[in-house]
Amino acid sequence: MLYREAGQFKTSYQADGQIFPILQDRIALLAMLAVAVVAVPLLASPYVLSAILIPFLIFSLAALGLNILTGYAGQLSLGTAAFMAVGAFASYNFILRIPGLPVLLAFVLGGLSAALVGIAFGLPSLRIRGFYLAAATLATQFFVVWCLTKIPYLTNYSTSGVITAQPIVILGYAFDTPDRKYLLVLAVVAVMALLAKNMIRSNVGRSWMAVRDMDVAAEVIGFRLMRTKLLAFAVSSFYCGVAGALYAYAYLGTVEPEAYNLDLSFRILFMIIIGGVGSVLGSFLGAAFIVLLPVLLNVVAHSLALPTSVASNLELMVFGALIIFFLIVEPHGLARLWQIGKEKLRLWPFPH
Amino acid sequence: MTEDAQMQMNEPEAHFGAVSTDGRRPTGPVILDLKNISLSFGGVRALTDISFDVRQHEIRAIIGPNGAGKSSMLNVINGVYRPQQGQIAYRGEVRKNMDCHAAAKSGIARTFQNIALFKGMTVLDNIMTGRNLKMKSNFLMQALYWGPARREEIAHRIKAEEIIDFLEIQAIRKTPVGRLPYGLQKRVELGRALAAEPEILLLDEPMAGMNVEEKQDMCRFILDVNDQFGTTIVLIEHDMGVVMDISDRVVVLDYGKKIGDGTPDEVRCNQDVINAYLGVACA
Amino acid sequence: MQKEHETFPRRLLAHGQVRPGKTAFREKYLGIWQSWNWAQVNDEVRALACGLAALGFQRGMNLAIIGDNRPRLYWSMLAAQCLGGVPVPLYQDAPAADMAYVLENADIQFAIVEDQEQVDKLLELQSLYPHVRHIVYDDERGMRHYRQQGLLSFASLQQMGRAWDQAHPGFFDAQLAEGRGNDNAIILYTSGTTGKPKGVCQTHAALLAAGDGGAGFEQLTDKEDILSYLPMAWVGDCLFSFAQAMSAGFTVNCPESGETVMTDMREIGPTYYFAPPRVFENMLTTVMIRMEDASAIKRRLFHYFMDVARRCGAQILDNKPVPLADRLRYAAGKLLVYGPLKNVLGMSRIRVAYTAGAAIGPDLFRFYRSIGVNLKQFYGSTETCAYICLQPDGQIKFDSVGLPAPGVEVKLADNGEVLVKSPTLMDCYYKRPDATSEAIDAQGYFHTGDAGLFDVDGHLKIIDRAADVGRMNSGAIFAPNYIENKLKFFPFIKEAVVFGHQRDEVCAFINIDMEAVGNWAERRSIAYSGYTDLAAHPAVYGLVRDCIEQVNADLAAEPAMSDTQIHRYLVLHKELDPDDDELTRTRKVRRKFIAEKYAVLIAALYEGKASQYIETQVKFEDGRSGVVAADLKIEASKIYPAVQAAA
Amino acid sequence: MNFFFEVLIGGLLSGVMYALVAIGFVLIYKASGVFNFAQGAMVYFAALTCVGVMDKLGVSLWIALPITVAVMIVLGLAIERVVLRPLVNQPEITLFMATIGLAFFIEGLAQLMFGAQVRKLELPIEDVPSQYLMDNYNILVSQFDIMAAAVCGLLVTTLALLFSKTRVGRALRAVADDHQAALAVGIPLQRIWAVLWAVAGIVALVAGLLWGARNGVQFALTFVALKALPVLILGGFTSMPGAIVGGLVIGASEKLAEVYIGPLVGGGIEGWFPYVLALLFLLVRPEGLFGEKIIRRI
Repeated sequence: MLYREAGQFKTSYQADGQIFPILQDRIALLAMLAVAVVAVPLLASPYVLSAILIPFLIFSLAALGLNILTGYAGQLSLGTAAFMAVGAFASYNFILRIPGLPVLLAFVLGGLSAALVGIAFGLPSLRIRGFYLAAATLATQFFVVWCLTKIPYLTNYSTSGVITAQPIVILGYAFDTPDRKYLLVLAVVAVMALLAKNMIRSNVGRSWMAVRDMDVAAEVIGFRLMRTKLLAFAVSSFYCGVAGALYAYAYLGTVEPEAYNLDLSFRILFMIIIGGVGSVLGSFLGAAFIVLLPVLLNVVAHSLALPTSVASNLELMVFGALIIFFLIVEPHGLARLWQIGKEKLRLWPFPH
Repeated sequence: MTEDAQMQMNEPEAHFGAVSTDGRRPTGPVILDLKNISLSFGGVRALTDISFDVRQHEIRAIIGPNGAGKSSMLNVINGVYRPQQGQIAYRGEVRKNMDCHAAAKSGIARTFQNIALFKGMTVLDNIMTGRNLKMKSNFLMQALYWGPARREEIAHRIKAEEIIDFLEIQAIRKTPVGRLPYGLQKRVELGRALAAEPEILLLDEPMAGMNVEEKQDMCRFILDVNDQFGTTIVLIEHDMGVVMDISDRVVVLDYGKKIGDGTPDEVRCNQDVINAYLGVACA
Repeated sequence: MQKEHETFPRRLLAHGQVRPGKTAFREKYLGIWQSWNWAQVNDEVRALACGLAALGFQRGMNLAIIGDNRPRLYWSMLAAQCLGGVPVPLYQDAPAADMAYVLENADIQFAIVEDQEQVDKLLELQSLYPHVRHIVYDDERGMRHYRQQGLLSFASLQQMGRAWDQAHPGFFDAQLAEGRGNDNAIILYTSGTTGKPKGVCQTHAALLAAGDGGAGFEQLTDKEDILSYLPMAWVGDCLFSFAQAMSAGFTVNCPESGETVMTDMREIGPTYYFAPPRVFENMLTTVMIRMEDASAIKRRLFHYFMDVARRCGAQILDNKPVPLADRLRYAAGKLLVYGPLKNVLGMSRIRVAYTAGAAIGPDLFRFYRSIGVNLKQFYGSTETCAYICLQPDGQIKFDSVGLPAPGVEVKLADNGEVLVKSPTLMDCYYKRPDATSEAIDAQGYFHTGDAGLFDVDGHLKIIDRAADVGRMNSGAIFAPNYIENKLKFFPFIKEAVVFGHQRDEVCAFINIDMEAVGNWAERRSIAYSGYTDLAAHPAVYGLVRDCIEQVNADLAAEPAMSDTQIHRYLVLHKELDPDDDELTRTRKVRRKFIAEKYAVLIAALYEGKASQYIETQVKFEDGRSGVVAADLKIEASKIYPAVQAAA
Repeated sequence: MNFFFEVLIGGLLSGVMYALVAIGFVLIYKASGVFNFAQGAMVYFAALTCVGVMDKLGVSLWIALPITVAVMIVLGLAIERVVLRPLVNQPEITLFMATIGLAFFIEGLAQLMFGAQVRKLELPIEDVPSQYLMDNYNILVSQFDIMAAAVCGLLVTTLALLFSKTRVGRALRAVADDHQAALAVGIPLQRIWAVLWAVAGIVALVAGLLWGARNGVQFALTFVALKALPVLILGGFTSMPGAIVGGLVIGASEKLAEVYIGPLVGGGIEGWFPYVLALLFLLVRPEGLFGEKIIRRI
């Protein structure tokens, strides 16, 4: 309805292949970015920033990572939190042990470490698929958390097993307040989302989707299954690793390995199911949904004066029911709903 | 053309020569030579001691009743299955341990009996996947979508567009293939195989399940591919009319054994073939 | 520059100097809109012209152009003109046999064609008409094996031309300078409902006068975009995509293929648009069909705002006073319905849209105007460069074709025939002095063959072909087209042929619109197996009866026409088809041919039979032929008493 | 050496309990292709319901038991109706994810009804070393474990009889072999599934009681499902004997590893060791011990 596409013709492949080919979409995105960069830090309270927006962005990044693996490359993973943990603890150790290492570089190294772990645990994917693979990723989950608890070196011999993330200082500028942290996370997430989108619209992305949709055919036309799957594991784990590092540095501050438990893995899986499997946008929508839902339920429970135990159990039930609901009603999640809505707007007043 | 016109055609005033009706390229030397191929799955024999060859630029058909081992034969050629016995010489070289990736790399492309398109992707993206072996830039460059990676993507897009133009599927280039009718999906799958610019194209029942008009179109495309790009084509097809029309030579399989090989006319009159498959004697 | 030296090549040169970087042509090819600016077009045309010269194309020769709308074919027209030759565009979907006459008549030695299909047609004719010496083809697909002499690809022609240009410096400019305004610029063959087609020779001066006149009338600038998808051999495309484009220097956009015209239209979003009523009608039909599937809320919204638009849309477009409440409603409708609708149809950016070539239904016309598309009618013919009458902004009437265009003099003959004197008048019919003198009288008036009348505001109203106008036995005027058009305005009726000349009653053949009626039937779960089956269905007859009775009621309200109400009718068992010679290529009814072919049916209608069996030969698209047979039902319809004119 | 046997037998017996959970998985997977991640949650739900009923109504175990059985049957039927039926013909992965959701829901529901605190479940048999074995073979083995093994054996026998002798059982096997064919010969697929989920609920109850009696009825029971996963990988998803053998192998090796390797690396390896074991095994034999070899056609 709001779209006026007539006259938006493309005279080059570059224009035709851009991420947002429709002018109105580009305007909307720029407006959103402007709000996120300028208005939000000015207007949002520290609580909103640090309890909602920062975790939202970090979870979006983790969900994006999982989506690359599960949504695009079709390999189900239940070990997202493990890769996040690797990212976080690796970054911690790099900063700790290499004096003067820039924080952003440490995050990248943390991500790369996660990528290595991802490749190692992705190896079984060459032989096994489906549930068996899901089980293999569960092994990652248990193994990584076990390592982090059992190897004191990794937590710098902290007696409680808890580490305290070092302050984030980039080029002498300290990211110590919620709004600064928010802007840092926003920048990282925006850049990485862009990179992800680029991969997806290039040959790498097509190779992932080809393997997902029909692996035999993918092999026959020349994609190497091993390389494709491992790359998906590596890239996905890298994203999760960076998200894990941000989770520790920009959100929690002090972290224990148990923060990256199976529950977190499931939460991120839920984000992509609800948000949309195989959609970059879906990762964000899903993260927003899962972050906001407890907040909303809390408000409801509060107003009904329910005891917290009841509220937390209700939350479990609502999560569970929502997952089933989405799988039944809209297996492609919020992103598909968004897409349908957009398509309707583009074709308005026609139904199709 | 009327009789009248035909007579006039020979008159010297005509500036144009006769319109060549059979403009096909002449077939070249043997490009693919299969010798004594045997293949079995856990004791079940799928192919038994099969030998035949394929010449450059030719259209070679494989026919036979269901379960004759036709698809297995294609799978052997493009490295999906490895025969227990026999050898395959491709372009004069005996292949060893060829897997399907190596086959793709050496210029063998194929389509599948049950369409094996990537359902979640658009027509254009499906065709682009066919060009993956020709893409050189690494994934980091692709992530940045900058410089050589973008130029490469655009260069291949042009190639993909040429195939879209060739197959006359411009109107659906951005449609997800899952939404297309069967006949168009078959065409897109041909497009994906063509995108690899193959030397040999293996087509597994390219016209199965199509109506007459779609079959005609597909025949035209196959002949055009063969002609325009000089692609050698090996195809499995059940429609005898089509096979006899477009193929240069035909191999007939039955229960994993070769029972006939030759030009369509020879095969049509081969008694074994008639008994096993055609059922009708030739006129 | 002196007026008499004005030619299209000179215009091209001027555009190359005035607006070299401005886009002149776009073509969707390989997925994107490939563009050429005026400087490039100058260069391309020059290479092309020199190539033609190298092949031996000379001043005074004719160049056949056959194919879909492609920039290269438009350039070919210019290239021929540069050398003082005359382009002759042919209908690209005509079978070879139909092309033969034109090739022969226009002494075609050179042809530039789109693709293998057209080459094949020309080669097929080669033995009969061996004077076609050179065929240049644009699309090289499938041409690898053609070894015939004289076949040349477009690219190699241009290459040849560039070499020739180098070897003969000054040749091209000299040729261009030799051009005069009264040289022939183009020959357009009129399809003609009777007899062989006639080649209409238009001079540069005439065609430019039409182009400049139209461009000036609408203040067209080089910022316009037009979508060129109508046959190049039709005067409409010649005027809009060639003459006016060359006059104003705007951009001509060529769609990717026949199937993608609608999507391409949406992408380009033309600012200036021309289509025959049939196209507008198809568009409206699709709109209505698509809206049927919409949710109830959306449908109600749509109908509510369409009512608002009907009430005040046209007035708002014409800047007439409208109550504030309606203005507000219309503004809301613009946001919710009209804007999006125009967007989906690719009409958002349209400043002016024209229709002509046939009568347009009032509902259809009002629909587009009410949603804010400035749709207007004009009147013209091939012989006048489609330039006789235009509807000025703010003076739009659905049943007239507007005021005489600037520089055009229009008068009516005693029998009502429209006579025209204009600078855009053709030079002659090619090699047909007899026909020329028949069409243009001694005073220089062109006899259009249309019967018309002026209304009180001086607007011309066309009622029928002058030749078709007949008389009933009662003496009343019988204008068959007038009645047929009224019938065809109903979406369910695709074609109608009425008979009544020298009869006591009017009877009609009806062709239903397969898409619209098919849809209608589906919604009522009426099963049918094809056109013949559907056409014979009693419910469909009922549908047709309603339409005919409404037309009768309409006719009864017009004093001069009330005697020509339809008494009996039948729904034909097959669609009238140009391939069966029942329609012209421009889909006009070949009245006489039909009357002869279906004489039994006519006899049955007038004999009052209840049904009649008929078998008809038909040609299928692939060239095979077959027989369609049916027992056609004949029905009578209600006749209304004549209404006395109130004033 | 005795110590080794004690560890081995202890491991084997806890393996029996793993097997018990794994059987629940296999039942459902075999017939409907659903990998029921919620099996662990069902175990917890069953145990908690049983304890909860005893608590709230103040009744004995023998009265609470049939009530819980009824609840589990209702739960099974409800799951089939609300979750599975709408998802029929969806990809396996989708069904799997749905059961993750289901697990959350059931856990929430159980705790909402009966609270989340750890409860003791008293079974009529005590978790003390069997005097008989101690005296005769000088091996420490809990009599509780022996009883658990017996119950497990009984359950497996019952199920085996059920499937081979009854009409429903035969239909079930037909369904497991080929859904389409089963539908074609008129087997009511949905009813079969409903029955299966109910049976799986009862199996979960048995497992829940045994595990609950040993470790207390608590949320950690849901992790039993995670233990059962390597069992399934090892034994194959579709094989009942596989589940039992797999359970024994995992149980034994896990305990042995914990005792003999654990101290070397700081202990607590039972969380991941079974997985690594199962994975290594998978790389060699992707279809598991008793699974059917899948030939992928193209």
